[in-house]
Amino acid sequence: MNKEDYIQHGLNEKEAEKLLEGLGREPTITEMGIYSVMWSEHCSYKSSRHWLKNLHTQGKQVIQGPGENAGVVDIGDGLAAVFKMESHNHPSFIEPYQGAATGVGGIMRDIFTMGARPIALLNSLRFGDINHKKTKYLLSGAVSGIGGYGNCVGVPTVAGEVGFDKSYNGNILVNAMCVGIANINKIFYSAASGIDNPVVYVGAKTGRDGIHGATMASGEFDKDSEKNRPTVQVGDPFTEKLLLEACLELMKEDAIIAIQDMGAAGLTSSAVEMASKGSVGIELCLDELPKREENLSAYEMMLSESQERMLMVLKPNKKKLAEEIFLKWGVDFSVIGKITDTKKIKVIYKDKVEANIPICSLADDAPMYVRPIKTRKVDKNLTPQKTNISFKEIILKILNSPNICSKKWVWEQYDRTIMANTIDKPGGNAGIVRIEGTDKALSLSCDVTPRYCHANAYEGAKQAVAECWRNIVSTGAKPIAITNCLNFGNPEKPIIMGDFVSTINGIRDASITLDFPVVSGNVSLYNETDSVAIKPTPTIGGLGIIEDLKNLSTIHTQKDGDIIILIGGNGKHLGRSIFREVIFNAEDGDAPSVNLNNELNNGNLILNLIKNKFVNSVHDISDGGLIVTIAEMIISSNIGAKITFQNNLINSTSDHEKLYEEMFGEDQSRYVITVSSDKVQDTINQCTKYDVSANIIGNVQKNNLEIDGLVTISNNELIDSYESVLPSMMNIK
Amino acid sequence: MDVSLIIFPGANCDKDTSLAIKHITGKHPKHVWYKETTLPKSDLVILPGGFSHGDYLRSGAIAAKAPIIKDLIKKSADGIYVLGICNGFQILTECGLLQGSLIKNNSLKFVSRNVRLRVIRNDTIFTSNFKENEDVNMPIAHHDGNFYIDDNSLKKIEEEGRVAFRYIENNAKHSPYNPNGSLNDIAGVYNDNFKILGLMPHPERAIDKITGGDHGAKIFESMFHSLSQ
Amino acid sequence: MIKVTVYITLKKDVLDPQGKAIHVALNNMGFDKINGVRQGKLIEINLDTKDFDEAKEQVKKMSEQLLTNPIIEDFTIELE
Amino acid sequence: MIKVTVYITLKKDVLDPQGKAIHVALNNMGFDKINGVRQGKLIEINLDTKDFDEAKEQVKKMSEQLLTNPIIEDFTIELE
Ligand SMILES: Nc1ncnc2c1ncn2[C@@H]1O[C@H](COP(=O)(O)OP(=O)(O)O)[C@@H](O)[C@H]1O
Ligand SMILES: [Mg+2]
Repeated sequence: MNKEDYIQHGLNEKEAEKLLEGLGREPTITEMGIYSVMWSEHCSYKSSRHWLKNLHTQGKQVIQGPGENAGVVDIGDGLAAVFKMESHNHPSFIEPYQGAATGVGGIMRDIFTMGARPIALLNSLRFGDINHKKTKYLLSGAVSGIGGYGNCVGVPTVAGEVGFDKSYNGNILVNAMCVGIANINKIFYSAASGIDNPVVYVGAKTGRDGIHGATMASGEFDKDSEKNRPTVQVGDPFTEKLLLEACLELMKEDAIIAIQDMGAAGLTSSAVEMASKGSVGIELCLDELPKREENLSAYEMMLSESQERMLMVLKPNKKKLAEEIFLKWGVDFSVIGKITDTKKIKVIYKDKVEANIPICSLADDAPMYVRPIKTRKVDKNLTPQKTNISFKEIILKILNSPNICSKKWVWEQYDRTIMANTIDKPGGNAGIVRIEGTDKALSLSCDVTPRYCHANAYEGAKQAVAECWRNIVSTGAKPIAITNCLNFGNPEKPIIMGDFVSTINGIRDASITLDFPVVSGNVSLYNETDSVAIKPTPTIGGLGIIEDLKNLSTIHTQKDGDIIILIGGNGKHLGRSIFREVIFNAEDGDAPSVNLNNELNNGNLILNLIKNKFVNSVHDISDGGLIVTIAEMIISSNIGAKITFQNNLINSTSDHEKLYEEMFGEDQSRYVITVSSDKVQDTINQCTKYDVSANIIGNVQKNNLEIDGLVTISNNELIDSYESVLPSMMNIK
Repeated sequence: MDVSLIIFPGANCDKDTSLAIKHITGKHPKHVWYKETTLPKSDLVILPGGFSHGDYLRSGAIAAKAPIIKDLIKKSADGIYVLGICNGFQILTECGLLQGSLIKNNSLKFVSRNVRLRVIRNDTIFTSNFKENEDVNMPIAHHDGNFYIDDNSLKKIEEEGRVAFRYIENNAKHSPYNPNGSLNDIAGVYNDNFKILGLMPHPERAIDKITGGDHGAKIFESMFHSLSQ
Repeated sequence: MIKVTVYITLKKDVLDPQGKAIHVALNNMGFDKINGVRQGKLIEINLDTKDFDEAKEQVKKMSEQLLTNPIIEDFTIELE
Repeated sequence: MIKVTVYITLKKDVLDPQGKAIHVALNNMGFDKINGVRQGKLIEINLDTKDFDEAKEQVKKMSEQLLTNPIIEDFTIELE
């Protein structure tokens, strides 16, 4: 191999030396391919590994933290919740339908690999400016791909978020999360063991899907480059469904020693990971590999990213039983190798040894970098702005803006009710799914506010965790644990690496104070086009438990005459707010900061109020501030509200700044609750006990949003502004 | 009442349907794998929703050729009751037990929504526990629910009173009440002797107030009530 | 081996929402001479036989029994 | 008026779950000489023109810009 070959395989000079040292000789082309994917950023986490260790991963209910296919937490009654989030950004930009679909398929496999039946899907999506020429195409493709896959497998998509910002014009984000339920004594892990035990391949056949583009250009493959052109991965949700049922059926038997899905870097990474975790060797014979096409080379087979495949180590005496189950479900089953004591991965094809590499050289000894970091300067100042538009116009304009408006056009394409356990309608605080056969439910949410992270990565990361926590609390659930997906630009740029490190710190601090540990996650770097990076986007996916479905709360169950109480103080912070983004087109100021102790205390208060049945409706305050929160409650219930601000604010009309702050400020840790008049005193007493500020700001009334002395807007006008954005954008005739 | 559920690969509402039956009758239905050739003794056979064989050619087309369907056609001629839900409805039209065809939604998109339905008649075994012309809510979730049939056959279906459910006006704004473009707003139809019913909505997802309503339970209650006599 | 292609089109009177959507989209892109768009399917089948008549016969049966729905679709067969 | 048909097929190495499912179904129905099935699309476009060259040119543009996804699909055009 010459220098060119290494470069084409994404390995720099130092890494090439390291390879030669680890292997002790020149690599074959197949070995080069194996190194190149195992040492890629995606598989080795070489820029992030050092920092991920700083995350807070411990907790009373944590059964399995990061390091396995997914995180596992104890949810009582002998059950465990298994969950993880993963990105599929780059494939979705190239081919939005298939990219998003296979993202959903991949994350589901991470869940059922561990023995859990998937019961809920979520997704967090970021697109470019809604007027950018590719946005509509990408949005429409990604959404139907997500639906196309999840709906077919039959897992409800219960929550998510969709955001638009020009920093994603050249790099959209598709982050998918899956949650499954398993018997706590029947969790499956990936560490291989038992010398000579059979290594079994199940699932779809292997084709030339998704073989890493850059690595394909190497000498040997130039001869017939048309044939070897890498192809886009196409999802086959039907096969996934069969694979899922077959795996879960086999998991009821005592047959599987270790199991691992084939995700990124396919057979290579699954085989190496299983061997590495079990400190054993593995030998694969590729002649036995189920193939979709003739003439696949060993290189291609090892690097293929064909979907819907799994690798397992079986107890030898259970081979027959396992085979019967997979054949019944019409899924390929083939013994392709065995576990060895060599601590090497040996690949044989047509009687030729194609690769023979020490596992530790590929895994433990993979490169790791502590890259230079530079901290972004935070500019706290807001440029003074003036506007003449009326309060009514401001409110309607905000509701009509892409980041606030209804996302119904999106979520109506997802089957939300399959499995018959979905409780709330989307657009509420979080997705809620009942745990089959119990009165308990899981509350699920995924969140991040990239404009905050862009201003201040540390505070933005704290905020993402806190908002996720707050959403879960608002449903009456106790928050348990989180997963995350860290989407950033090029880590070789110190400023981006600086954002990354601040983000880790922010997530850590928030999850420690809130007792909301990280149990799994994913990192996606190099989200840049032409040197323009995306805003830092650390998506947080959280899970909480509602102990008794009788005690859940929603945003749309207020009653006419209820008293409206603002919990957590008046709004002041307008930096990086939706108000300034929509009205002034301004991206300035600092992110709001989260006082984590207040967050915890306010949340505990809310949980207490819900449990005591003092409240009729609860909604947290986030994007757009108080008025957007109230408007969302009105839109969701079609029941209005009357809000009264202090007279001095209304009267000093010369300067509306204070009013804007109260109405649209995005200060954190706040909620709006509605309470029947006979419960107001009890509620206030509780707030006093928790030492949390509670301001009575109005009451629920039928047909409109009335802000005393300022503006009256009918429910219908609110609904029209809020609902019309995406339908009219997507159906331009 | 003996109930059988036919399970096709790719079915994904089988568990929900099974639980709904259990909830109402206290007994799980028998599960019959699509490769079998004879149905066990049953008063009622249900084809549950899902994506049989991925729905890859046309929804329900490949399932309609399964060995078990031959027996279903035979037994239905002998008077057995049949209910097809969503993909089950599509399979029933593909195998000819029900007329018409379910083509792509006119929005060209999958649609998951709670719809308002009118129960057109309450004198069949599927609807006896409803009031006449009762309006109910049920979830739908499908890509191909647009009922299509030629004019003459449509006229005949209407004249014979074989429309079981229709989508009706609700007060949801910004989306048409007919979610898929179905002719005459048809959400469910009977065959000519009212022993076979196909419907797009999912009654098995509407048997519990807490998960979004219990109007679907009445379909199972009607069947249980009528067939247990 | 004989390659047979089945071309499946919607019957004339059957509504074709996909065709319509493509028509509208093409208009929006500035293609203004379009008088109608219909979408159909094609299915390519490789048969292990050298007998053209048999191939045609077989594929005709497949088309009638599975590949098309006669209520809404027509088909033609082409051999290579 | 000229009728143009665009035949769209998946590129050779791209997975075709549809084709696979049809293949299995046909096998199960007793058609046993099948060596592979691929599914594609066809789109018929009527153009208000008499100029064959223009029609071909236009439809080629439509195919590239909207009707096909060049990453996974190939197409051919036929004029009538
Ligand atoms: N940001 C993160 N936070 C916590 N854990 C992470 C993070 N990124 C990756 N991990 C963990 O590292 C392991 C490898 O992740 P990944 O390569 O995404 O898994 P897979 O091979 O299943 O795709 C997993 O256990 C995952 O949970
Ligand atoms: Mg995995």
